[in-house]
Amino acid sequence: MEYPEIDRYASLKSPIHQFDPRAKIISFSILIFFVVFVNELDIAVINLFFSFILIFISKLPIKFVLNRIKWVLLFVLPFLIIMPFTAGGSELMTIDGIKMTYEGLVLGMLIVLRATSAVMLILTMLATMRFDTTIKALYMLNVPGLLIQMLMFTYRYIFVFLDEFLRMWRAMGSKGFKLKANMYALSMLGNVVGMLIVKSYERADRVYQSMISKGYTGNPKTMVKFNMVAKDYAIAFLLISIAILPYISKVVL
Amino acid sequence: MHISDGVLSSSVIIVGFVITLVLLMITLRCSMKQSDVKEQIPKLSVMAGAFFVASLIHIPVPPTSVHLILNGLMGVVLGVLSYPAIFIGLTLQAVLFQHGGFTTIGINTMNMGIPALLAYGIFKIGYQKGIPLVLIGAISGGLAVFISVIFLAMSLITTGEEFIDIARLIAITHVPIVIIEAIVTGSVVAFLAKVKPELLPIDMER
Amino acid sequence: MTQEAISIRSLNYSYPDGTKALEDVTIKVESGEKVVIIGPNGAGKTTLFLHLNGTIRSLEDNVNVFGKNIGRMATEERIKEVGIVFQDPDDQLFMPTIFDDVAFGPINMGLDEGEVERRVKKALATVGLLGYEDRVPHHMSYGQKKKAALASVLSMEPRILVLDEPTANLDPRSRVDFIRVINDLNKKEGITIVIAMHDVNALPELSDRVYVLNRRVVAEGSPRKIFSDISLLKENNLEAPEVFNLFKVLRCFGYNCDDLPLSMYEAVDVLTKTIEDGNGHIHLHIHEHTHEEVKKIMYSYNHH
Amino acid sequence: MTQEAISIRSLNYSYPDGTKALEDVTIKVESGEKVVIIGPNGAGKTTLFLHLNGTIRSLEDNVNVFGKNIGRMATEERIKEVGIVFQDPDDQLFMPTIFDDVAFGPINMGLDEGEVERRVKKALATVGLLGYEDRVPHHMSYGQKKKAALASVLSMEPRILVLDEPTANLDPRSRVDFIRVINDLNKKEGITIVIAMHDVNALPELSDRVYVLNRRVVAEGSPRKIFSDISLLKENNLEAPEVFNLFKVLRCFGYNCDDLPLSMYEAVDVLTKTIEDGNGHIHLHIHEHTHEEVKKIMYSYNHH
Ligand SMILES: Nc1ncnc2c1ncn2[C@@H]1O[C@H](COP(=O)(O)OP(=O)(O)OP(=O)(O)O)[C@@H](O)[C@H]1O
Ligand SMILES: Nc1ncnc2c1ncn2[C@@H]1O[C@H](COP(=O)(O)OP(=O)(O)OP(=O)(O)O)[C@@H](O)[C@H]1O
Ligand SMILES: [Mg+2]
Ligand SMILES: [Mg+2]
Repeated sequence: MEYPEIDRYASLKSPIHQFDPRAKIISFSILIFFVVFVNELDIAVINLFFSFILIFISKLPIKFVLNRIKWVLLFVLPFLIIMPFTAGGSELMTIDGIKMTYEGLVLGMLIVLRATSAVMLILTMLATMRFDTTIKALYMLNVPGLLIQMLMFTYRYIFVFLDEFLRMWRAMGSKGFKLKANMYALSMLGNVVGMLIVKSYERADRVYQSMISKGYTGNPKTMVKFNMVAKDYAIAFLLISIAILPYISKVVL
Repeated sequence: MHISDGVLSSSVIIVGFVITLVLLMITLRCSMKQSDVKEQIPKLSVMAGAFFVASLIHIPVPPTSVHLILNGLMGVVLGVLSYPAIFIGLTLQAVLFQHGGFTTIGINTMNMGIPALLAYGIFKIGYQKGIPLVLIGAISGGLAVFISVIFLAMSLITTGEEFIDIARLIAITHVPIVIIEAIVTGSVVAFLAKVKPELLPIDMER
Repeated sequence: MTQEAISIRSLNYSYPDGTKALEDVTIKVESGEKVVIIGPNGAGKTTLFLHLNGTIRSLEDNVNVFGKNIGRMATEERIKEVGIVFQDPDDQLFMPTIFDDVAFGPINMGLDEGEVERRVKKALATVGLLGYEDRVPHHMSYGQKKKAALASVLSMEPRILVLDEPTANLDPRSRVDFIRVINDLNKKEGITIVIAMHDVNALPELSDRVYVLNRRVVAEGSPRKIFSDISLLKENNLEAPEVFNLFKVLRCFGYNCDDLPLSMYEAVDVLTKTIEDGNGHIHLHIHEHTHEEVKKIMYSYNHH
Repeated sequence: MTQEAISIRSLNYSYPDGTKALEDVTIKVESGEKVVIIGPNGAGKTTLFLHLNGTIRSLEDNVNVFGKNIGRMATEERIKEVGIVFQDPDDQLFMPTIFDDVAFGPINMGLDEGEVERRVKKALATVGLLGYEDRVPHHMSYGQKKKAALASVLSMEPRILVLDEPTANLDPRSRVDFIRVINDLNKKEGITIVIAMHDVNALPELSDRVYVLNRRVVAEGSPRKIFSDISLLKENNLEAPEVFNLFKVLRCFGYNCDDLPLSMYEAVDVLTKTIEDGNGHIHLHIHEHTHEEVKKIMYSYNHH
């Protein structure tokens, strides 16, 4: 199990790291939605290229990036492999009597391109600022306070519970337990998960008590200071236009 | 199990967000009526963190491994609040680990969350019928994942007919997960019944 | 004239499951006093503290803080009077950064930004964590987290500070630091201190007066009075400080003095005084009953 | 001839995030020995222990148990050699009843039912929890849970017992009980004991030899040697036992003896011996340098 440290490299220095958090979230979100709904293969390729450049500018270590993209690729690669054989359309070629279609191949490739571009954009957006900054930026962007608080508290306790769980897991391991997909091991796993839930439930009570003793009323109140300067507006505008340009030109021309 | 970005059509994505927003409002409003926001929010968030961590457990199923989902268990333990808890959990999985997508948070929450709510109902009914807790726990856990898989397949098929075969394939590969979830949820329920019954929606007077 | 900071009269409390946690508990703490509450695991110490911050409300008017009933105070008012630091720092640091955690209380009190910042700075300075504002709690050591949890309560500048097991799990250095911080707050800022703890060696430095709780208030008095009552200690799973026990041994060897010291500081004072008051020296020797008496002390030390 | 129970040679370890936790650590423990490892919070004690149960594997052949490399042992073999009790009992009790918890290890070892039951009985008897088989761990006191966690490791009948902070959070009575159980296991069953802890007052009773760890092994030797080195203590956030410090004070008052006692037991012995060896008495007085020396000791006691 790894720690969910998306912001491990948030202290690097790059233009993207210095970009105002709110402007970053808005412009990248627009980019991401734009990228995942593209239906033209050539524009999808350009988008991928564009995402690469952004990652490059952000100076995030390549190993970190690959490690994060891995999961998405594992999910979408089957589409690329299977779609050409299962989707209907015009025949591209036949291997051992199995028809491979042009439409299927294009769809498969589109899915992989869109997914990869999107995940790289997400990484560039989130890995270049501390996660608490991200949450505060969302707060400044008027995301409902209820959600902000839930994100904030849940994020904090993930680390506490991860440590707690790992300690239990080690104790089991040191008594010779090995996790396998059999009845015995799974029902033992049920016990640890149950214990984790019981402990968390009791902790939830204590956390609530300590919040009450600090005057918590249910309303989110945080102090944040961001100052957006002209540069940030310019970058946001630039990013969005660069992304949309190929699309516009294609539609217009 | 969580669909990543770039697969689904815009209409499915939008429908996902709309339904999730509506259900979030309903479930939150519903529980606020029973008790205070200032009590619900911290407790819900802390529990969501615990389930997040539990869902990181990988079980080796040769040749690969699968991770726990536990949406049925969340339904049983958290009741209607399982929906917001799943929403927060999936959002954090997407942004912290890039598991599942960013644009698909709405649809993924719907696919996991509605079955969680159903599991809550099934558990309560089963309990009233006097079915043993372990069994009804296992049924709720297995069924929740089963329904999630159906929802997942339907989201793909709604996106385009080209996805029918791959949806079927995904459904088949999830059979072991349904079984694993049933066993794990059953034994968690048995554990809670012994150690901390107030966590289950059961009447302790009986 | 001293004023009553806390006054609890005949408090009873049972948990919803029927566990009787507190029975007819009466406790009074003067303003500026340092009071320690000791008692075995499960004695009701934490339950008692939950009454002081509004988590548990007594139906009767029997929990008062500076003369006002705590159940009827507004939240903003209550947190200005009483600040509680619980045992596990992870329960109290629920925000993403230390700054947010320490600012949480002041913001809830409705203070303006400048004042919030001033208070955060001051609280962090008091516990020695200036410069840690942007740190995330899960990258800090246990001792540091404990201090941060204290700061997050100090920033509300409460007149009464309630601490649940403040020294548990700390390494010896951090423990000494922590004791000093608490004593400074009491002496320099006049904050009333109420502590629950098992650490009897730290107790003499942290208390003017002691309550022994075991569902009911079993005893009350100066640390010396409490620790001198062997059967009281035995019945409540307690132990006297090491220094105190050691001087009991010295007494068997003919050391002669009425008030046995409880801490190192007192030991030095007592030794000096005894020597100066006597003929300029203390004479230790083995007399008729030495071995027998020592055996008795060591037995109760080990087997209570 | 004594045999080496544990031998660790030049062990290095960094966590995946880059934190260097252990650097060139060399530790040897003889069979039947009691060794305590002390050091500040974050010194790497827990990390070191994780190497002894296979959670962390060293790539080199430098962690050996009874002459065999631990990385190459099968799990079944390893757990027969080393049993680890972690600090928080709640991390180790994850089964619905105490019986299930104590039986968990033996079942994983593949033992037959009769043997499992025999071992559960014996382990529970050792820690004094016979009759608690059907209890839910969650409803027991902290001290009882601690004992149950120990029993759940004892049931595997390991030859080496590794304990991470065994006395933390216990009330004074439970603490004394726990120390006795551990010492009995060492004396009567010959089990090798390795302990990490902050509780210096309990240390002298629990150790033949001490290692001071602070990422590297900073010092090694008898408790007396370690606690006599003031700058060592200072640099590693440590503190000497109260009894030891108190006798240092007595020395300023003219008490004359080479070996200062570390625990109450030793104090009684040392006093008796000093008096008998001398002219039948000890004479304490204030000499020229008394105040100055006392001041120095008290300063290092409080300000290190
Ligand atoms: N939420 C709860 N529901 C039911 N019983 C409880 C609850 N919390 C505590 N108790 C019980 O109430 C009694 C008093 O508990 P409390 O936590 O106040 O003790 P304590 O003196 O703080 O003990 P410790 O020294 O171990 O911290 C105990 O018997 C405990 O088991
Ligand atoms: N999973 C982890 N990832 C990264 N760093 C870790 C991890 N666990 C521990 N550390 C770090 O490794 C160092 C050694 O930690 P360890 O827990 O071994 O210390 P310890 O001596 O047991 O401390 P304590 O007395 O507080 O229990 C510390 O700096 C700690 O922050
Ligand atoms: Mg308590
Ligand atoms: Mg440790």
